[in-house]
Amino acid sequence: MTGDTPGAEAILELDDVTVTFTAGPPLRRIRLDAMRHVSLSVAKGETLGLVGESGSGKTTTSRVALGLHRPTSGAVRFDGRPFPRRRRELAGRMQAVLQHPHWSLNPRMRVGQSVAEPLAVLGRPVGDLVTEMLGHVGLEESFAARYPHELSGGQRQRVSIARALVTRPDFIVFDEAVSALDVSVQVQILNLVKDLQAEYGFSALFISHDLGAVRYVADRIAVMRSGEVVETADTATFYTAPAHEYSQRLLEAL
Amino acid sequence: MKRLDRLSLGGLACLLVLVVFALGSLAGAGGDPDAIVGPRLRPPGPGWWLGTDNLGRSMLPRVMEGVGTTLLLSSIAVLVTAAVSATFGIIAGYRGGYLNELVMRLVEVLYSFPAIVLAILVAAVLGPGQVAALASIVLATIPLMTRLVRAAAVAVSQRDYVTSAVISGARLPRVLGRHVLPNVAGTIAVQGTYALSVGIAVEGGLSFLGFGVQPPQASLGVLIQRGGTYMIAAPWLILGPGVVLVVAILAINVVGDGLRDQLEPRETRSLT
Amino acid sequence: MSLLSVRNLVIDYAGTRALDGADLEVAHGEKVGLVGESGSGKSTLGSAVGRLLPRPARRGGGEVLVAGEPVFDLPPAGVRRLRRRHLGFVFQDPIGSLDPTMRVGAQLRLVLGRGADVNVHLERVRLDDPRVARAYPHQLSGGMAQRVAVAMAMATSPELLVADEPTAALDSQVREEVLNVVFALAADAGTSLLWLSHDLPAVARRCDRVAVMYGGRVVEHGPAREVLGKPAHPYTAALAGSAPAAAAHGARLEPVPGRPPVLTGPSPGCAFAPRCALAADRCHHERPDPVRVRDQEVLCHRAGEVTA
Amino acid sequence: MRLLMWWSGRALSSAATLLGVSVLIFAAVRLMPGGFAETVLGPFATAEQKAELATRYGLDQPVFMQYGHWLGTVAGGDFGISMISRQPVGAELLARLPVTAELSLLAVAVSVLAGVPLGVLTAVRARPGGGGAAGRLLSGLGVSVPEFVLGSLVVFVFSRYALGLEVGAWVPLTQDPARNLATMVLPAAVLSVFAVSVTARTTRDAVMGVLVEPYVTAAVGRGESPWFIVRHHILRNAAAPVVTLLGTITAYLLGGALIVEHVFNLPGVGSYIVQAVGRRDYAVVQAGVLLAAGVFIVMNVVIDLLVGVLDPRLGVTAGRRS
Amino acid sequence: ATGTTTQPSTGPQAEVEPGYLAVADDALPSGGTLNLQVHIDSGAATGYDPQLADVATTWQLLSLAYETLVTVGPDFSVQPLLAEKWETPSPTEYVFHLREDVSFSNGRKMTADDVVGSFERLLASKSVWRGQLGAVKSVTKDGDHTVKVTLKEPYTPFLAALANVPAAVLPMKEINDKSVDPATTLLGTGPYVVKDHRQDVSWTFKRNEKYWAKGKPAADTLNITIAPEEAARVAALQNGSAALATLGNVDSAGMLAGAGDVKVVTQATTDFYYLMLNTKAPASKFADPKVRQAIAIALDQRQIADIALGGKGEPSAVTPAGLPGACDPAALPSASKGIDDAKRLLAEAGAQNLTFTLSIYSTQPAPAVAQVIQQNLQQAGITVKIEQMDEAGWSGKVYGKAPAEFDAALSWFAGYADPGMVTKWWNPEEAGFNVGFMTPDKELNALIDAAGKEPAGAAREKALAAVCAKADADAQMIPLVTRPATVAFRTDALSPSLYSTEGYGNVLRLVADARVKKSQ
Ligand SMILES: Nc1ncnc2c1ncn2[C@@H]1O[C@H](COP(=O)(O)OP(=O)(O)OP(=O)(O)O)[C@@H](O)[C@H]1O
Ligand SMILES: Nc1ncnc2c1ncn2[C@@H]1O[C@H](COP(=O)(O)OP(=O)(O)OP(=O)(O)O)[C@@H](O)[C@H]1O
Ligand SMILES: [Mg+2]
Ligand SMILES: [Mg+2]
Repeated sequence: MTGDTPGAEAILELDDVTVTFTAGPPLRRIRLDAMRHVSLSVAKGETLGLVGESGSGKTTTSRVALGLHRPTSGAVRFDGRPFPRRRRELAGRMQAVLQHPHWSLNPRMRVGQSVAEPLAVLGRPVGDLVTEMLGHVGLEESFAARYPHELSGGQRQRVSIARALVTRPDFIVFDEAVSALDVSVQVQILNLVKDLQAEYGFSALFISHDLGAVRYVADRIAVMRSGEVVETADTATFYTAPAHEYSQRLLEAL
Repeated sequence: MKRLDRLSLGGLACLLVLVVFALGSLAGAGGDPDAIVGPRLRPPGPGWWLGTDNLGRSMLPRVMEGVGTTLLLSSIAVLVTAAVSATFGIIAGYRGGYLNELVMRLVEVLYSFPAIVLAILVAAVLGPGQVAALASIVLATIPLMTRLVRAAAVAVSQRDYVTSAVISGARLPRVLGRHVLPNVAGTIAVQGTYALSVGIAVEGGLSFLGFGVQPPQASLGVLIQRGGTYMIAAPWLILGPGVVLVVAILAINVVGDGLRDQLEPRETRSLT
Repeated sequence: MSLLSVRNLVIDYAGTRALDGADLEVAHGEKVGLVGESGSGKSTLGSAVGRLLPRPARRGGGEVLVAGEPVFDLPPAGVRRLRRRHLGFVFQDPIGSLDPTMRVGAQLRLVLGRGADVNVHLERVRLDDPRVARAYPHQLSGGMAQRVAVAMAMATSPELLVADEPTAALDSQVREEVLNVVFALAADAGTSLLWLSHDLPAVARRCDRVAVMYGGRVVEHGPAREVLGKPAHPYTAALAGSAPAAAAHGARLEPVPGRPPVLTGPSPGCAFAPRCALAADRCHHERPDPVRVRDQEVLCHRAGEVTA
Repeated sequence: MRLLMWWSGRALSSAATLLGVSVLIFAAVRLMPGGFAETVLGPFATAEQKAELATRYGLDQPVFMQYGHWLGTVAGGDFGISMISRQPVGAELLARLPVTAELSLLAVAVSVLAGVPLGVLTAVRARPGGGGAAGRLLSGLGVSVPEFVLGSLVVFVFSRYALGLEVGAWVPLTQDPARNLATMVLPAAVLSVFAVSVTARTTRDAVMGVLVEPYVTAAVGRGESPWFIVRHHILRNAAAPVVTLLGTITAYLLGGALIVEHVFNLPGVGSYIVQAVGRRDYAVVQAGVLLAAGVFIVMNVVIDLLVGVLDPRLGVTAGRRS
Repeated sequence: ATGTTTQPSTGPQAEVEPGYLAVADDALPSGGTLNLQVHIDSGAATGYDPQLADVATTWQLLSLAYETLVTVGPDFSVQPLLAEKWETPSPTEYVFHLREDVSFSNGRKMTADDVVGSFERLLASKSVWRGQLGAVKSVTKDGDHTVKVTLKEPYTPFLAALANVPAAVLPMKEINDKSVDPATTLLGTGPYVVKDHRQDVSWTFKRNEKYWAKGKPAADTLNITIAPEEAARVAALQNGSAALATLGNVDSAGMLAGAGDVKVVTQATTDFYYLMLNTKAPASKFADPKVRQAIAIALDQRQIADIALGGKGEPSAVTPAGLPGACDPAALPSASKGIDDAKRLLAEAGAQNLTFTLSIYSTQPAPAVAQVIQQNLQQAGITVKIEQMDEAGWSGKVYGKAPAEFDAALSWFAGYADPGMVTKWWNPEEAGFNVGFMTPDKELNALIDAAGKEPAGAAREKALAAVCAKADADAQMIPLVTRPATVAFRTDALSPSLYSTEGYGNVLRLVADARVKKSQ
């Protein structure tokens, strides 16, 4: 099954993308398809939820979407154009909140510096934005002066969300961004994502194995299994009438 | 900012005293280190507070000059090493691929030379003197530091904050300078102190084998080497510079440890 | 006499107060859920039970009694004996909790003693594949590794098992399996369970009692269904209303407003007061004492007025 | 099969390294000022004598030809002829190797036997913030005393006062093992002081890294005793960096052995190389350095294998995580 | 030269007998093993051919196995060795009567053919020693035990030159039939034969059972250990693993003070340090003789001896101090001048701010000598930069190129056994090794040749004094101070014989007499 192209203009399109990893010593490399003929698109202002079991290729998909990894075959278009040669041209337009809360922040930078970094990259003035962003994600102003090791896991992830949102990007990838958070913060963050999305209209690729969280934020949902997208559907449709047998099993566990 | 612990502060104080000592020598305090001022091999006394050497020179200005020479030489060498190793180690570690392979192969070649043989060859090729000593220390300390910096850089490069910075559009210098470098800085600092002691040892070893700094200039290595042959007849010749050398290396190491603990705050856990 | 009794426990890290006078009782055979926002002090309390706190932690007051013995006042050998006899721990990172250089079988044998039948213990956690015993931890999936960790913790049939978010790092599908194993084993052995979790629905389903933590204190404590169904503390009420899985599609959940507190010393009043809709003047200045509301024990000046 | 591939990869990179070393040493030796002729023949030598010597050792040919020829003979196991002793270099190296090997092995043994327990102890006892002032000073002291100072001191003291151990009277191992050992203990001890310190430090770091691992907390939670945890969980997990360090230490010891051999007048490879450098005995310097590099490379391959065995996650033969 | 000495010289070493620092006790039984340690092995591409040997360490080693027709006594008198006696029918003729009971260590009797053959081989060789023998016209045998040497012109140092190892009698029969290669095999008439050798590790000699002198050598076995590091030799002496060792540090006596049974003696030698000023380099700073003379004046030989050599050396002129007939260094023209004269000469030469580099090797006490030179010359406003190298680098720099590239360099000559011998090296055309940095001075060469022909006596001393004065004014190679040799031995293990002054750098000259008290 391939992804449908919604009527709205797409910010991100993956077109028949395959990613093959080779590993191991020369002459005896192991080939492994982390993504197999994946086609997906994220419309402007839309949140696409990506669910699937561990190792199904979700993170690989996000890396391809962020232009961090060149697909073995297939095409990726951001805002209608292939990825530019120099990442710099996209600076501030896409951001990510990544999986590992422990390593998501530079331990040598104060929280404030980390949050301000995407602005600094763009050469934009920082002003009160950092304090404001920290407030948005539920952290006191005083946290700006802290180092990551002085934070709890949940606090850390909130900081990286603040960092991702600070440039008001067009497109954000959340890779298991809320999995490590406690429920009340999850809701805060999910609400925040929704609010900011309503306010600034960014698009998002929301990766999680938590179907509850995905349902809460996603407009559409794609299900991955061993490198392939097995189903793509509107959230409402998906949760009421999943088409694929694997999706049905997933929903049962919820 | 956390403060250094008390032991490290003590070490820092020792180093400061030594630096003042060395600067004093530059300012002429203690007298001319090369002048023959009295009878040969006299024990400490007025006019020569640390005794006289086998040429009747006062040991006090010589030790002062020696501290300066040795500290300056090894510090410059270690700074060069740190700069070179950090550059190559970080780029190789971050970029990987053929560049990494090339750097690592070169490093391994250097690594395979016993340090002192390398130093002797360098001294022989360049002709003995400060430049040769410097180059020897640099070549002797580069391999290990580059290796460790690279290993640390590989680990750091895979961290999410580096990826996040790349996604934010940060250019290579920023990614390497703000994210990779500070996170391998602990490794560099610790290795730097280690290299500093190796540097002082290499300088001493070179002098010991006759390739060190040129007479009449004093370095701790030269003084200890000469002093060693007068261990019984004139123990003050080795005592002064020896104590200073040990104190210097010890202080450097203690400060390095403290620095590492500060740069890499680690939680400790008791087993009970 | 209860098996575990934490009384007015205060734990400080350098500059941060993690526990600010926490009280908790766990009776024999009881399954207790410990919930609360991140940073509320769950892990600190869980570790304090076995005196497993990291080095910078200092006890500022209070005590922990396990089977009547004061954990913090025992000599090291005494604590070890206590842990061996009465306590078991399961942590969040399943693979990290196993020694990476030792085969699973060997690790189990180390715990069980020579000659013990490793496979029996593996079967008890539903790991029937004989290859598991010969595998290294990194060759296992997270769910399998966590079940091995459970087997090791339960090997000595402890009286109290402290499980600190044992499933947080696992897929939703695997979570259930692991929890099933934990609860089944605990039930078989008559082990009391202190389960630290974020997953309120699961806690409500599986636990007898639940303790809600906030700002380093247990602010509400009582039968699970009561506490989560009819909260007596404003914070519990807010927490219970904010699980995404509970929301219908399109509905907006209201999280607890404001930010969790960061304490540096004792909280002058109720730590929740700044975020509490019901907060009165004295809530800010006067530390609440436990009050009984229905079956719950609650730390709130206005406990009676909460309606979920 | 996987192992085979690993070996062929290692063999290739080792060969590349050795080749690099050979180029470097060949170039370095030829760049040294003070020609072989003045050195080997003395100031009175005539131009004819110098030319004749150059022809005899092929030193009149273009440098790259010399290099090619040398590489060819070395590959065939022939390390050339010493200009000084006019004996085959290979045989002399082989005769001297046991001395250096014994010295280094003893030193490695001492550093492991002393350094590892010291490191473990200081790590387990460490206070927050690095702590263990005594341990830090002690291990700092070890790296502070250069072996030429310590060596000279030991040589002096032990020769002056009858303390039961001989210096300056080396006896071949094959001739009298007991006396040989008695004469080797002191040089090995001097050589190992630095290594002990570095080993202790590395061990301390590695152990402290392991101490915060969840499985250690889990073991503490099971009520295991500290000694039990150290023995069963910490030692092996902390071993990889320590074993890796042994590679570095070997390289270091080869260099240190040179000075110690010099000070204690032991007929090892190190003193051979120093003397050969002093006399521009090209073949000897080249062969000596190549040998040292070879030993070092082999040592590192062994260490890689060992680390793989110690930590199955890194092992050559370990399966991929799925 | 000028300057004040900071410490009086310690004076000559105490002698036990005139000319001897130690005399072996004949009452002790012979036999036993003698353990020696020296700092360096002889190693040269030319191997062990005595005729090609040109450094003292090799002479010392080869003297254990080879012997010459004559030898030198403690007072530098020439004494019989393989020649029982000799006559000089005319100043150009020498007739040697060989001992009849002499055999090579392979058992073959030495004949006049060996002596003649050795002479001819030496004269045909590239040996530096050819020049020291003077102009030999012919060598003939007169029966089995008589050999006659005819010179082209009188040459006074002839017998002294014959007393050194390059003039040793070789087994010519074996060499000619190629059964023995003297480059690799030591086969002579000397007291010892080689049993074992490991380059740079050790030599083992055992007594030559065929040795002609009855009761010699006293010790059965000679172990010579090579120990480059002084501390190792000191250690070996202290713990008794060596009975005798050569030491490099002039203060070794202090180092070994209190080490009960070790006796340290300083053997005076005719070897002396000298300073080379390169006049051949393009734009040489020393082209003007006034500059060189100024340096010679500013040098304070007494201070060099007292400080750099701890009072163990003596100022020397071109003729080594200590040899009978040598000129008095205090009488040299430069010795009577002062710093102001030196400054004036420099000013005249327009070289007030003279700066130059002094190339030395790192072996002690060369660096000490160089540093005292540096201090001396500073008095005259001359700045000396010291460049210290290993010996190979140094000899490459000094001897490697012609014209040589160094400014100034420090080295020492072996002084030999006759005051006229070493003066030959002041003629670069004859010496060869210094053509690269020394400009020949015709007058000086003529004076040297004249002194060589002058028979011993007052006239010769006058001729030598003229050489000394001329060389002092020329000042391309400036003699400094004699080079003492320090020897230490264990009195409980050994009773050695040692000359007070040695001419050929041979500490082991009398080792065949040494009695071993106990074997380790
Ligand atoms: N750099 C790589 N080299 C080789 N294989 C890789 C690499 N990165 C990912 N893989 C493999 O590709 C597959 C997909 O991995 P991916 O990380 O995309 O899964 P995921 O769905 O994000 O899993 P999780 O939920 O555990 O994060 C896995 O089998 C993984 O082992
Ligand atoms: N090692 C430490 N050093 C300093 N402060 C710490 C440390 N560990 C925890 N804290 C602080 O103590 C408080 C309680 O932390 P704890 O880990 O007990 O919370 P938790 O309820 O387990 O949170 P989570 O749900 O995120 O695991 C937090 O404010 C945290 O920042
Ligand atoms: Mg993933
Ligand atoms: Mg926790």
